[in-house]
Amino acid sequence: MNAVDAQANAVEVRGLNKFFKAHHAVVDVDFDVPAGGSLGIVGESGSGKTTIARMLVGLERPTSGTIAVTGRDRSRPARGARERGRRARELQIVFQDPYTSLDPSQSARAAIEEVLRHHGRDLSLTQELVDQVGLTERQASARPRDLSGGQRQRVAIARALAASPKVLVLDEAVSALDVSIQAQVLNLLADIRAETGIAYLLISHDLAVVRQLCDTVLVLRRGRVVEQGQCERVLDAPAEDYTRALREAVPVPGWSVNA
Amino acid sequence: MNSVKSTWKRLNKALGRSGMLSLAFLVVVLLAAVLAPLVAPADPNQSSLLDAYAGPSGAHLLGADGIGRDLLSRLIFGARTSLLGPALIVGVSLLIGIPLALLASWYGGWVDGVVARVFDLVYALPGLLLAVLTVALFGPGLTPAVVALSIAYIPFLARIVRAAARQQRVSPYVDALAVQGFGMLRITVRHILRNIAPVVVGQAAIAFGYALLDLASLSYLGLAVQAPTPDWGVMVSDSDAMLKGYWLQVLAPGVLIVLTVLALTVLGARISGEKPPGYLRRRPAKAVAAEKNRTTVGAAA
Amino acid sequence: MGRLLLQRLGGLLTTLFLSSIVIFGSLYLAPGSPENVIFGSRTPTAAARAAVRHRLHLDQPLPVRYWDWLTGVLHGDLGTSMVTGQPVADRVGAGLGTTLLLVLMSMIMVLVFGLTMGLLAALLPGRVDGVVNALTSVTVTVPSFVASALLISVFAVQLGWFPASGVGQGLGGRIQGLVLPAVALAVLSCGFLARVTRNAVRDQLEREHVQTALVRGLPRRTVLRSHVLRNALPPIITAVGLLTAGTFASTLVVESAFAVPGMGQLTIQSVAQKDFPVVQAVALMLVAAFVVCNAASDLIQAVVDPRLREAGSTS
Amino acid sequence: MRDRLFRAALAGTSVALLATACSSGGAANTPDAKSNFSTAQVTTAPGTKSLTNLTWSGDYRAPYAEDPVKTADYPEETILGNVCEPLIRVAADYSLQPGIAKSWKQPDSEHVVVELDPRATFADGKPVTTDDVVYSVMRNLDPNVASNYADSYNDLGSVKATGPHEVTFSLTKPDYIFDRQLGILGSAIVEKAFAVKAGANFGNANVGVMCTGPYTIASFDGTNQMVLKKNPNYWDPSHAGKAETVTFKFLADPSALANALSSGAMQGAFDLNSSVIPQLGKSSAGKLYIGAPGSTTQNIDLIVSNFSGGLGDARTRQALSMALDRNGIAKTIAGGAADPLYAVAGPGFWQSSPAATTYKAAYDQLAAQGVDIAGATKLVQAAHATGKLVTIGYPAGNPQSSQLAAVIQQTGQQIGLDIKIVGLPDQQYGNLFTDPKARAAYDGFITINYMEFPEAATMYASYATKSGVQNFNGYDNPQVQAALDAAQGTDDPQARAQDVLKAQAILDKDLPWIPIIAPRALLFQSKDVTGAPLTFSYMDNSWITAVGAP
Amino acid sequence: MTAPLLELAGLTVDIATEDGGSRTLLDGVDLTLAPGEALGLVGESGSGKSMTVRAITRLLPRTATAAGAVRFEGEDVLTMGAGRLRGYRDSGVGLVFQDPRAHINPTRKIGAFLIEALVGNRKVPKREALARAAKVLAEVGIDDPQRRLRQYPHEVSGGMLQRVMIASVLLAEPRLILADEPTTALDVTIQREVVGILDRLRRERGMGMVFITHDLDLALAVCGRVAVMYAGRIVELRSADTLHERAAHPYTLGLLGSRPSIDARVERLTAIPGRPVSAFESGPGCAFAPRCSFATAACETTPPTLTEFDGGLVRCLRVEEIHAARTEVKA
Repeated sequence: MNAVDAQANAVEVRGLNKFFKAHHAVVDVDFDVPAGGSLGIVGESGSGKTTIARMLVGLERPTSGTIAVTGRDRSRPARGARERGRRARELQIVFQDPYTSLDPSQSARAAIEEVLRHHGRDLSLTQELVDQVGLTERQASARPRDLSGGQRQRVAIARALAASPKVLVLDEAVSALDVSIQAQVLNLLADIRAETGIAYLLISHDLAVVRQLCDTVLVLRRGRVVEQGQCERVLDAPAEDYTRALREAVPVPGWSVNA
Repeated sequence: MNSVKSTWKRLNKALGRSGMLSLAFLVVVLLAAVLAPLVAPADPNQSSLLDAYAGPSGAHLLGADGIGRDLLSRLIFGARTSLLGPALIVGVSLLIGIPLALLASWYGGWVDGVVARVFDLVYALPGLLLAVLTVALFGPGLTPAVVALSIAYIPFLARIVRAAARQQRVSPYVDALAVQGFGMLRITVRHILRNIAPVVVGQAAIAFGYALLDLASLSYLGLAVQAPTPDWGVMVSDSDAMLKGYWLQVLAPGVLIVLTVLALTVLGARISGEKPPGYLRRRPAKAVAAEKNRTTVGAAA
Repeated sequence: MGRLLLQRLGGLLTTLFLSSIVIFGSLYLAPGSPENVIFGSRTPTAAARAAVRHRLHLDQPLPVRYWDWLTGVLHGDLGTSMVTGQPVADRVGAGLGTTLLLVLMSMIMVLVFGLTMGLLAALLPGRVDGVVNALTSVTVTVPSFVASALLISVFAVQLGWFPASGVGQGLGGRIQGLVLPAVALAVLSCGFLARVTRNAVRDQLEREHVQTALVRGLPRRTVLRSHVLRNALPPIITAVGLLTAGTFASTLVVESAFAVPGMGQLTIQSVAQKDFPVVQAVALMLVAAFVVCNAASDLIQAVVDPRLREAGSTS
Repeated sequence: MRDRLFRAALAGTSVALLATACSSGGAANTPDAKSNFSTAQVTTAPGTKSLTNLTWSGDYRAPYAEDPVKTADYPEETILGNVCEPLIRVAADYSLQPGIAKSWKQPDSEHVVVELDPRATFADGKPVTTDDVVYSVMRNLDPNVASNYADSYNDLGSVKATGPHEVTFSLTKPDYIFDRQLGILGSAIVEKAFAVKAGANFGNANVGVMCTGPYTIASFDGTNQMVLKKNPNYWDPSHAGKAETVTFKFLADPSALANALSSGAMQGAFDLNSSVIPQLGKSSAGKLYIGAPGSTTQNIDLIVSNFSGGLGDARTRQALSMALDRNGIAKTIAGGAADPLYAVAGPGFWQSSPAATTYKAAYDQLAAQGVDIAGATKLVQAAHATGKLVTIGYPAGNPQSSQLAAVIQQTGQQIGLDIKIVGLPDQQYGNLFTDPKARAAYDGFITINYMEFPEAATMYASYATKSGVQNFNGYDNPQVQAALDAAQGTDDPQARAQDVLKAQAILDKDLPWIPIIAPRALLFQSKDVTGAPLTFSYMDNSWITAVGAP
Repeated sequence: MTAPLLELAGLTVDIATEDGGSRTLLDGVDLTLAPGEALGLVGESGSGKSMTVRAITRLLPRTATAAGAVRFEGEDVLTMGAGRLRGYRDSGVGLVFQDPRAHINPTRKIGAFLIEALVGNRKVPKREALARAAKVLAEVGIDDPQRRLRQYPHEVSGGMLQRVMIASVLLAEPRLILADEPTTALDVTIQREVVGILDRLRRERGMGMVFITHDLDLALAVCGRVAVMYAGRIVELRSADTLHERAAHPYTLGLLGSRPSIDARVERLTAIPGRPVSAFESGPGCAFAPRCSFATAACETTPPTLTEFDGGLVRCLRVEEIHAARTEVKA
């Protein structure tokens, strides 16, 4: 395992709010992701989970509240290329749609190399990353349009890892994949975390996926935190009605449609 | 050798038969224009009154015009002015339009609003009218006509570039690059521009064709290229020949204009890979695009 | 809907206002002076020139003249032609009817032939589509002046069916005289509209909601009418709006080619004569025609497609 | 299919000049000699029957104004003479005939006395008074009017009523050609009371004019057509119009005009473009008439705009002139409706003169010189001008001018001159005539010139004397000046011819203008009308009165 | 046993490609559906489940050709005349699509969409049709149906629109409902409501249903029998209550192992290697062989057939051996 200070939080979010015109998308959200930990944010559409992810990576600006990653504040937009680069090396993101999250004109290898070069890292790491996410030689040199959804998502993960971030935000990163592929990627993500000690912040609507990948979970509804805690506790013994409703809506063996 | 072959194959596949034919035709026209002094059988301005309206013969392959100038040579040299003007127009409007469109699409918000408003305003002035007014200002000539049409074509191309860039801009890969710490300039130039290049090149080819038409119309009206400079538009305006029944004098340049524009539009549509002609996409069906649900990946083959 | 209407109207007025400043300003900043036309080739005495400049108000500062012009326009007075001394409205009015008739005739042809060809191509894939496609590929590249030359040589000079130039007396004579110019204007637009129609209808035919309608057992005719054609309208309307506006601009060329005494010819003539009040009025009317066509097409689209009704839905 | 859309509005430079006169006393009230044109050459068969309407070409654009003196170009000069008669009438053969001026005489070289016809009335029935005549003449000198004919009266000392029907013009210089100025639109008589009341709006389309002519303006839309109406109370029944109304239409495009004529939509036209000759020659709707050589004063020349450039050496100019294939140009570019021109004041300026034989003898000698490329090349070499750049401007909108420019360029090449031709838009081209700075960029420019009346002395004086309005290059030769001064002060046509020819001989060597061709009058009349003149006399004159049904 | 409501026999669909060739999308699909029965069709991308639905309604792409038979109440849909086809589509079958926003004409009001078929095909007076529509809207759990009838599709939420879509199908009172991933685009809580409504009304009205989904657990909850498809073929068909225990095909087993569970975290998901393929991509033998950990050389070359096994139908050459091995491990 990696020598990460278990005490330090990889991500600390306090009093986060986001308004879009009159719409209050994120309301007073607080959470931590411990270094090397894994937090799942669950919610239905419109719950504000993706907005939180975008604020974390700096694609949206919080209306109020603070975001700190590895102890450094990033609630204000980065000034200058240096700061942008540093933030990039702290936290990366993998998006949902593998078909649009890669530059269609760039091969996996080129995309990874571009990032490595940008962060001044050794280009020989490319092969390492390609191997780490389980891409073949041929796949690594192919354009995205010649890859399947799962392969593309592996490329996206490799590209994010190329910055060697401490935290990886997974924004519905497996929900668009076929079931059999989803399992592969989930296993891959678990392996990576085990190898590198990277912290995950998984945004998902799928409780089962969260349970599989995360230690802690945060349930979000209409921008507010409903419930937060260890996965086992929250999912097995929900304290809130909403969490219970969510959980019961998931079809499982013996599940009845007319609740 | 192999790579030449494969490039050829790829080109063939991308452009299709009509596209390849168009390309071939345009290459011939372009070569004729560039090499005009070498390929033209005679000096396009050399007149000999004895040959006035001479029919096609060994001396004049397509015959001669009203003051005995070789028609073929005038057509060949005419390709120069006829192509140069549109090239300038497209070049200038791309040079100004692309940065504006990229800025607007990158920043969105009020920047986009202002740029779009300005485009709308210029777009409200018909290019031909703008050109006629410019001519009223500076007098006829290629330069004022080119300047006016360049201005008129900026929104024409910039709107398309903006829409295409906007589509890229909202693509997660751009967000991913931004999260990687890449700056706006690098992302727009190295990624967005590269990805919309086919659209830009294709639409530029189509715009080239339409600029050629507009410029030829102006030359026809006597407002752009001036006689006796050989130019296709000017040659079509030779009412003298028409009245006297020498149709070839008028029809040959007319047909060349039509064929060149046809080739350009076909090629442009092929390159940009779109079905409806892009110049019509005044407002991309935004509502429809936005409504289109994100389909689950791989829902059906 | 009401808000959209207001918004479009506001945009229209803004565009006209800004255009008027641009046109007015640029015309008067131009080198050369309008009074030269009146003096012809002779060099007038300084006194004579000054007198004429005073009479034409050319000795006043530009903003003053613009203000005078603007207040005049707001009172319905478009000014006085510098060359003939007539009210501009009279000069413009004389040609306006002819040009409107010409554009109307041309657009009727465009609608009839363009829509028919486009629909045929869309609904009959294969050979018909191929033929129409080939035809429209060519016609969209035929500029109106080349079309004019061809039409005159065939239908006026060779066959003598229509006058090659000018228009006759009365509505009948005017229509007969305008047939060829209208065709010359319509050639390019027909192809254009046919292609847009074809693609729009094709696009709708492939839409899922059309499958829904089909899978509900609705007759093909009904599906075509109330789903395919109806939903294909917006791009077609945009095209018609653009083409109408473009046709107004093309009258500059075609009216010259056929010596049609309309606005286009008046524009070219007035530009040559530097008769600025007339140029200003005609140019603004062309701009207005452009803007009105575009605004109208937006509004009609909003009627067809409820999603466009919220103001500001387009940018 | 268009061309003269932008026809150089200024290409036809109308010239009306003062001339001096000597003191050979009492002149005749009728032309002193008959014209040398045969009747068949000057006019078509006179119309005999009346017409309800006549539709005629008003030339390439609508008149700028109805005021007879405001603008002088083909449209105004073709139409307005029928509405506003000049003091003296001009016949088809250019002879001066009594009109409002019943008679006129020149008691000495500096006075012209005009006797008004007491019958003369304006269209509103009011009689023409000496006051109206004085006012009308003096308008030309009023800067507020900005008359285009102001130059005609540059040397007018005064004009006064010297009797109930008598007006006396006092000149500041001797001039026996002054009576010609009374036959052009500058001396068109307008009603003073009406003009004063109308003020600056006099002649505007919506205010109109008040004149004495056989026709009045019924309507004018400023752009497309002007309708004239017969004046029912015209004061001179012998000169009354035959057509009840006359509709003038303005078509810029020669082919449009040709089509209108051959389809019968229009019944007649002057000033046709030579390109329509083949079409109209075949037309069954009417007949195309080509005037005799010298039937107009129009002359197409290359004006040398400065003597310091490529055309600075007279030998270069002579060489270019020698090398020009005038016959070929006349045949090809002008479609045979023009004649080679060997002196700027060619037959059109003296054909009708009693001294025509004298002029012709000298002219034939010039014509006999022929084309001599070898000689010209040598001259160019002698002038050390081989390879020199010569820039020539021409009106771009006019295809004939561009063709001519191309031929001149080609000719220059043959004799070793590097000629660059520049097509100029109207405005710029027009500036060449008014702005010395604009001219400075060119060594020469092509012009289509005309004068309202045929007088060689006046034509030469216009460009070869120091005060000539068309002296664009500063040409100054005392001998020419003296000869032309003498000609203007000479009453006897023969003696005047001698003086003119003296000047012409020098000008043929100095060549400040290089003559090229002289277009003939072109007229088309439909089968149902006849009577229009075949000379340039339609300009400024009430020519419609002769037109009627055959 | 009553005559089947729907019967697919050897249904094969090929689609012509641009280069003149053709690609197989469905390869010999056999299925029967009894009246009032609900059948689940489960598979990943390329499995051909959506194409099956399209074939049942004869809503195939222009360049596609179908072989075999699709019999609805004994009549072959693929050879019906135009009139019969319209009648079948009007009252025989109803189709609920995944994406209601794309499948409902956005330019017309919801009311117009709902009554269109009633007024157009059955000449029901407009007023009455609207009344019926309002009633059905209420049945699918929509408040204030009168107001909804006057709204445009873009003015309501996705869940609401899917209910409208279901209402439109119910209005036609068909004997068969085809539901093509009807809840995939919806949130889980909404999914539950919508599936509940669909299931309840189907039962009440005794309609047959083919329910297509990629979510095996959802299919099991809604349907009596479930067919698992892979590469254009049915690989296993089994009753829903026994599938979890008795699943025999390696692919079905893989699917079951791939899904993480909400109840417990497993150390490692038993992922199937490789990616799902389409029928035209598969080799001459078993299409799943390249991804199958049990595959032998024979699997690569010999196409397995759908055969009876342990109370279901399974398309696997080694089904017996695998079953034996698994029972051994379990024991």
